[in-house]
Amino acid sequence: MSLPFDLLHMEMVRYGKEKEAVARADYPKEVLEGLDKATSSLVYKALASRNAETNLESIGLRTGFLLAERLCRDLPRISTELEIMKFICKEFWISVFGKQVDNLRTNHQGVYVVQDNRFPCLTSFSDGTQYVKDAAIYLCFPCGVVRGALQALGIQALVTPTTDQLPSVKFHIHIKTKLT
Amino acid sequence: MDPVEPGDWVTGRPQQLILLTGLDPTNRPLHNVLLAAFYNRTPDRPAFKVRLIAGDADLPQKTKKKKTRGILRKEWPNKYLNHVPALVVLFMDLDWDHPSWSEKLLEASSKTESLRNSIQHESRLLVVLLQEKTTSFPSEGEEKANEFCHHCQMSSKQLFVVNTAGDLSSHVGKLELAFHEHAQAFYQAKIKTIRSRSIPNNSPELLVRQMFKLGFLSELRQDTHTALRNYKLAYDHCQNSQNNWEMADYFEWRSVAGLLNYKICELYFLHNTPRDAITLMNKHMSAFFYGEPGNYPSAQLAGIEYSLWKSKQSWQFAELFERAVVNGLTAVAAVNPGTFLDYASTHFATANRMIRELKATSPISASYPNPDPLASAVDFYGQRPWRVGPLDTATALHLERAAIFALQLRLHENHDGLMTLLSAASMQYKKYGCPRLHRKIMIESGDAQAAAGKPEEALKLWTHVLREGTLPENLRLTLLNKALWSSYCNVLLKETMWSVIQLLRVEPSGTLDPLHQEIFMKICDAKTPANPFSTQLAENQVQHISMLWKQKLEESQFFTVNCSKLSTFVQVSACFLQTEPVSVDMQVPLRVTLTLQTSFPITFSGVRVSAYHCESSGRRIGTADDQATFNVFRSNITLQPFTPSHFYFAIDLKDSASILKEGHLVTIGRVSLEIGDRTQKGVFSTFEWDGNALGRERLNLLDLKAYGQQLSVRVVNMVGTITNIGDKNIDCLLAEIASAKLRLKNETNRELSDVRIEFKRSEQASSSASSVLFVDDDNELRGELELAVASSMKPGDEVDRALQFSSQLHGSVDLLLESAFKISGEKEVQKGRVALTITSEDPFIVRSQVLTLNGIPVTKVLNRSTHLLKVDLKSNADIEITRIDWLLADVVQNALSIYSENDLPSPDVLLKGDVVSYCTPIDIFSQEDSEDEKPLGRMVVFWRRCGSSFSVRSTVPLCRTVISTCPVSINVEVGAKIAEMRKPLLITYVLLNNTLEVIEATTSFDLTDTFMFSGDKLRSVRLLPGVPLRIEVTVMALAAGRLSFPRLTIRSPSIADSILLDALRNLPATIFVLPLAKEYQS
Amino acid sequence: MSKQQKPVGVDAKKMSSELFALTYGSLVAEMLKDYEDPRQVNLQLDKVGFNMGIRLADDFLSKQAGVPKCTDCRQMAETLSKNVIPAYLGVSATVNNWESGDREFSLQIENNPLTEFVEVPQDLTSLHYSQMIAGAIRGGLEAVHIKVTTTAIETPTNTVIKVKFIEVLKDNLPAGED
Amino acid sequence: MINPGNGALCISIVGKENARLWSGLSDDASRVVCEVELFAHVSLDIVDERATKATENYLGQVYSDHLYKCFAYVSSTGVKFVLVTDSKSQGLRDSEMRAIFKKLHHAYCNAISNPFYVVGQPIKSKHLTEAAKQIFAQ
Repeated sequence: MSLPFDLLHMEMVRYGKEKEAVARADYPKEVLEGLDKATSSLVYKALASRNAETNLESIGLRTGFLLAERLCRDLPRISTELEIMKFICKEFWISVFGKQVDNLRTNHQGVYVVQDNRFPCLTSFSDGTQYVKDAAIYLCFPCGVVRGALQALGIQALVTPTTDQLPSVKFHIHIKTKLT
Repeated sequence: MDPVEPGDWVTGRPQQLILLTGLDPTNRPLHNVLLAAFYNRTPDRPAFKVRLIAGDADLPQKTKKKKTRGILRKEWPNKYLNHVPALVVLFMDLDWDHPSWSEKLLEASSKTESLRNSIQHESRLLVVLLQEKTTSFPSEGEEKANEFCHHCQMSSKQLFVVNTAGDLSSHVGKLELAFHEHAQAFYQAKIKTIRSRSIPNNSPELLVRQMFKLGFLSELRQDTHTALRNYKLAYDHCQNSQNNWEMADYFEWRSVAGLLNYKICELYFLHNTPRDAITLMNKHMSAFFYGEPGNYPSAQLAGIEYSLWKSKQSWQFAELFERAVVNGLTAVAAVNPGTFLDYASTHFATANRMIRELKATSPISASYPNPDPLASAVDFYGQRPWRVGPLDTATALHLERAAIFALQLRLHENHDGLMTLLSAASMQYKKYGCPRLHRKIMIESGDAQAAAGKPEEALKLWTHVLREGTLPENLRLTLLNKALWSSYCNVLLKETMWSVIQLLRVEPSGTLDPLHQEIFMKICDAKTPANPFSTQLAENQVQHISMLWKQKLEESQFFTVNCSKLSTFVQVSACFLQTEPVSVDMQVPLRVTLTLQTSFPITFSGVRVSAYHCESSGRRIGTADDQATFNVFRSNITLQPFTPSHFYFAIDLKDSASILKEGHLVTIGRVSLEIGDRTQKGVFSTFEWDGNALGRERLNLLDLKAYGQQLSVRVVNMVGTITNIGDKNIDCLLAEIASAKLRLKNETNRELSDVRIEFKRSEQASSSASSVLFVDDDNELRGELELAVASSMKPGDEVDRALQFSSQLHGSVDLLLESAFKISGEKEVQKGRVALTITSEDPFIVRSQVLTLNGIPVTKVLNRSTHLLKVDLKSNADIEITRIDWLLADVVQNALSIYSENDLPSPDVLLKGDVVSYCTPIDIFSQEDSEDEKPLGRMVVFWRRCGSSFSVRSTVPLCRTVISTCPVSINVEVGAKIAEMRKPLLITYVLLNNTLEVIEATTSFDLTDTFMFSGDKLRSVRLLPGVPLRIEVTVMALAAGRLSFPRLTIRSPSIADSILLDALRNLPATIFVLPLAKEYQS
Repeated sequence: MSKQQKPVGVDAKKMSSELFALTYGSLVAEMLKDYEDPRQVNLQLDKVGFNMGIRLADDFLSKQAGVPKCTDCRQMAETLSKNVIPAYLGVSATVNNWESGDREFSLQIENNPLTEFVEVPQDLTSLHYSQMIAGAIRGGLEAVHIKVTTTAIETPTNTVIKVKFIEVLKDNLPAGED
Repeated sequence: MINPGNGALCISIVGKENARLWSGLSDDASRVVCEVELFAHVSLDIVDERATKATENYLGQVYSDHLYKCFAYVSSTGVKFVLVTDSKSQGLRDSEMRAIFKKLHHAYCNAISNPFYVVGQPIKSKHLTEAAKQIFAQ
């Protein structure tokens, strides 16, 4: 990924965090009219539930969706689940993250594990275990991207990242439904 | 007029006709059996049609046909199927040795003679003799047979002899084969003669006729391929001659072409080449469906005739197709019988339309002409009844005019016919899974119904299609307009509204048809809308309709439109504003968002939200659909175009707390907008959106904003919970009794009683959690805990509770404590969770090592000798050490233990980072002389945090060390308690041989000038196993102070010097010598 | 995975610029969901740009040692249009509309990659879609102690960044975003 | 109606779950808007049937009746493109059709990339209108 992109990504994360902070402040006052205390506290939670992670993921979701559409436009037909996963791991990964994934494993029951030993979004952190917690939020956007791409190709999936040693990441892709 | 029915003959394969005679089934059982055998046809046997005739009388006679022009006689195929036999078979009972043989011969010859005379069309004559006995001599039979043939003037080929004694069926089989051969020959001959006929100046009619006949005869010959070829030729002739047809003959030509096409397709299917059939049909359509209808007998009639014919063509093909499918052909969505039924219905509809128009434009006043010009039977396919027989022009013209009248009078729209076609088509489309095509048919059916004057039926169909959605926009609009038109003209209030509210929906940029707005507004305030369709209706109709509207709107009207699946003038979405489960005593806030999708503001008398309560499965509880558990209502709302307006409601669960159970769902089931006043006279309309519609409004596939879509909330009995706002992460020292200050807050909105905190090992997520022990109220350490926190807590109350614990494992541990409490006034105990993280580290770091008595650290110690053990404790916190105990391994004997088994005189106080050392001398005594590491044992440290009263007993391991064997151990005894200057001092070196062999050794003293010395300076000794050898020397110190101890060296050939050196290392390095004692003598 | 490094029919360079454009687009869309008011979104975009600008300035200076120190606005405009914008946006810009004695000018960015797919609806005319670029320029210049104000305006044909010089900052530290 | 050129009458793009995304009509179609649209619509039945077995995105001619022909293309992402031509015009070669659909797909991608477009809803985009205009003009 290019420097401008990395900076943009950082900014998105910053924006997401700030938004989350203010989200609580800007919910419509009339909501609370005639509500008892317990209830309004729940509303409060609900309205704040748009946190940074969701925010980043949904940005990624759209981006991934569109990129996938563009990419497979110039490729031969992709239909089977496996073809789709291959596409994600090769062409898609390369064009988004500038490299192929390092490993793809599956249990043949709709669970895939994509491993990237040097994930571009994390290279700004120093390697090792020290910053794993801080790095987490930098994986929301990529997750969204992957999920969006899958959705474009008709797969509803849950994408969760795990990382215990920067900058390597495992994306667990849990396929829910293949929509037709 | 109506397309020509080919006749029954087309159905079923043509079969060869064979006439039998001379059999008498009634009186002769044998004959009966025989006949039965012939009659019952099975597919595996030649395709015969067998008929019994009495005699020559029944044979068909040549008929004089009148000379009229035409292409194909309708009757011609029947001629060969039912009248002209291929064979006539005469049966006779005649044995060779018949007593009256010659009479029989005469009889036979006469019979054959008469038959031969009456047979026309070269049908063949065969004779079968039925015999009871066999002749012993075949030669005799031979003879007789010849004689018989000779008499009856026939070749022996025509004579067959059947022995009735034998197996009849086998005979029948043989006979049939023979018959078949003859029959083939017969048709072959026919074909030859027909082919040989010359055709004057190749008139297409005759050519076509000839080819058709050839085709049909080939079929009779069971030679379908030749038949196909001929039919095709005929068909091509038709097609090629198309341009020279006279208009008057269009109908006839088309009828013939149609018939041929049908036969060809039929054969294609028969030959299992459906593709060819379909291609041909498509060719047929493109070749014959786009010609000029012509203007005979009149332009309109011709047009109608033509469409009906097309329809028929398609329908017939569909029939063939379907038959093939029944016989195992597989069709696809793109091409299936439905496709052609679809075409058929389209053309049929056109015909109906034309008829309607014709009737409208030129109504006939005249009565039906007499005599009926359509009465006379026709000979040819597609021949006009009024053109039968030769006529002079005048009569012809007159007849023609009459015929046109007659036809027009007979004509009528055939709605049922159309509906049958449509429903047939729709069934096919259903079968091949074509929802959209099916929908198309439904639209067309709707049109048909409307045309048939059944607007309700039509509306049903149209609305159904519209509900399905995803129709192309323009189509959708046209359909809606149709619906509006038909419901308006039939004064159907609700349906009119149904259509209009959809038509009201426009894009922000789009323009609204003022007409629709007008209808909507007028109806809302119960005024008769001006007729929007007056242009399309007769004046009186317009008045009539508006009159009906007036009447309708005079009495008050109630109706409800379900908008769930429609895109209407309002876009509705609703959701609960929270994700958490709710308790029965709470209000649940929800939001309804209404966006007006039309370009003028609308005021509604109210918006109502109905919520239902369902089982966790989502199944509704309660009977009637309209029985909402909760209803919230807001009156008089005005919506502005294209601007979403939010309405917030709160559902108070208390209202029906009684029926809500744990785990139930409360679901927003319906939002309805109301116009008008229920209580007042006038129009009261309700527009409803049900649950799925409310959720479905979100069309953005990529929206993650979860809470926006919450249509139901789960009910739990829990009313908030107890939370810990005090310490959550506690650092402590391993094994110490640490304490966490919990501050428990009542987050519920109820008063709680009997609040306790519990810790159950079984409940823990992390296994290490069980390594934590708790101090209970009687200062006991326990693995599980139950602490009373407060007897009662008001909402928002906070209670502090110290939780004392001790962690037995270092690292961090997550604890899940359970809060248990009762809601005052309720029985069952509520539970909550309180999480706690404990991080514990060692109180001190231990380092231990072994030293020689001279205080030099050693990596290995010498067996059977004395050392020092030194332990350093570096503390990690401010602690006091109150006591230490040595738990030494058995290789070690604690020479003397300093403060064993009792406290230090005063506790050693260590600040964080301080180090304290404890030492003890040890005698190593190991039985086996192995060179491997031995643990030296453990040390117990009693300590406590400064200021804390609980002291902790920690046991720490001591170092391990290698114990090296020592063949000779050397100790020293000093003669006096105190060494004094210039006083003799006896020093005894004790050498002990630890081995089992005698050791030769030499000992020597290196003299120093600090000591005077008496004894053997150099001496060789023999050390016997286990026997101590004492070497005594006397020395006298010449100086005072700390002098280096007189050193003995020992050498032995049998022991390495290094080992002996180690042994010597245990001797004291120095000795302190007191100065002269004079002073205190005096 | 397979040996082949470049997959068929994928132009990595093009994609990465698309990735940027699409991501930015999604971000804008998200912001519009968060704030109904486009002007709020402009502010956010400007902030995003500013922060990026500060970093990009360092990067630029570290790479492009050859670029002369700016002494006047014209030079600054020159550097921006000829070096900076091409370096990070991949397209060049033209300088024009000098005003108020060389203290104001516009940068015309032809076929701005950010707006390649963008079709701004009528009701959002007050949104400055490319405000991030403007912000970046502001941030970048502030990093070298030049204070300016910038706005991005979309014209049917191209994107115009209006730059107005304010002052040269005295303090040595680049001002962080408040 | 004998039509010069490719006789293209109607283009329509249909998304997953048959959401109507976009459709455009040529001037020649103005008189028969509903018929053409309906034909395009029903053709989707056959497209669905074909798409399941398709090995290539371009499906070729999927459906025809005495008035219209329908060609179709299904993207790997399940977006269906159909093009209705009038049946009497001399048809296009598959290669040309492929080109047309590529062009459409390209335009479609650009159209949905518009950040103000809400995925899944009907599209309004100059990219598509222009692409369609060119195709109809051919």
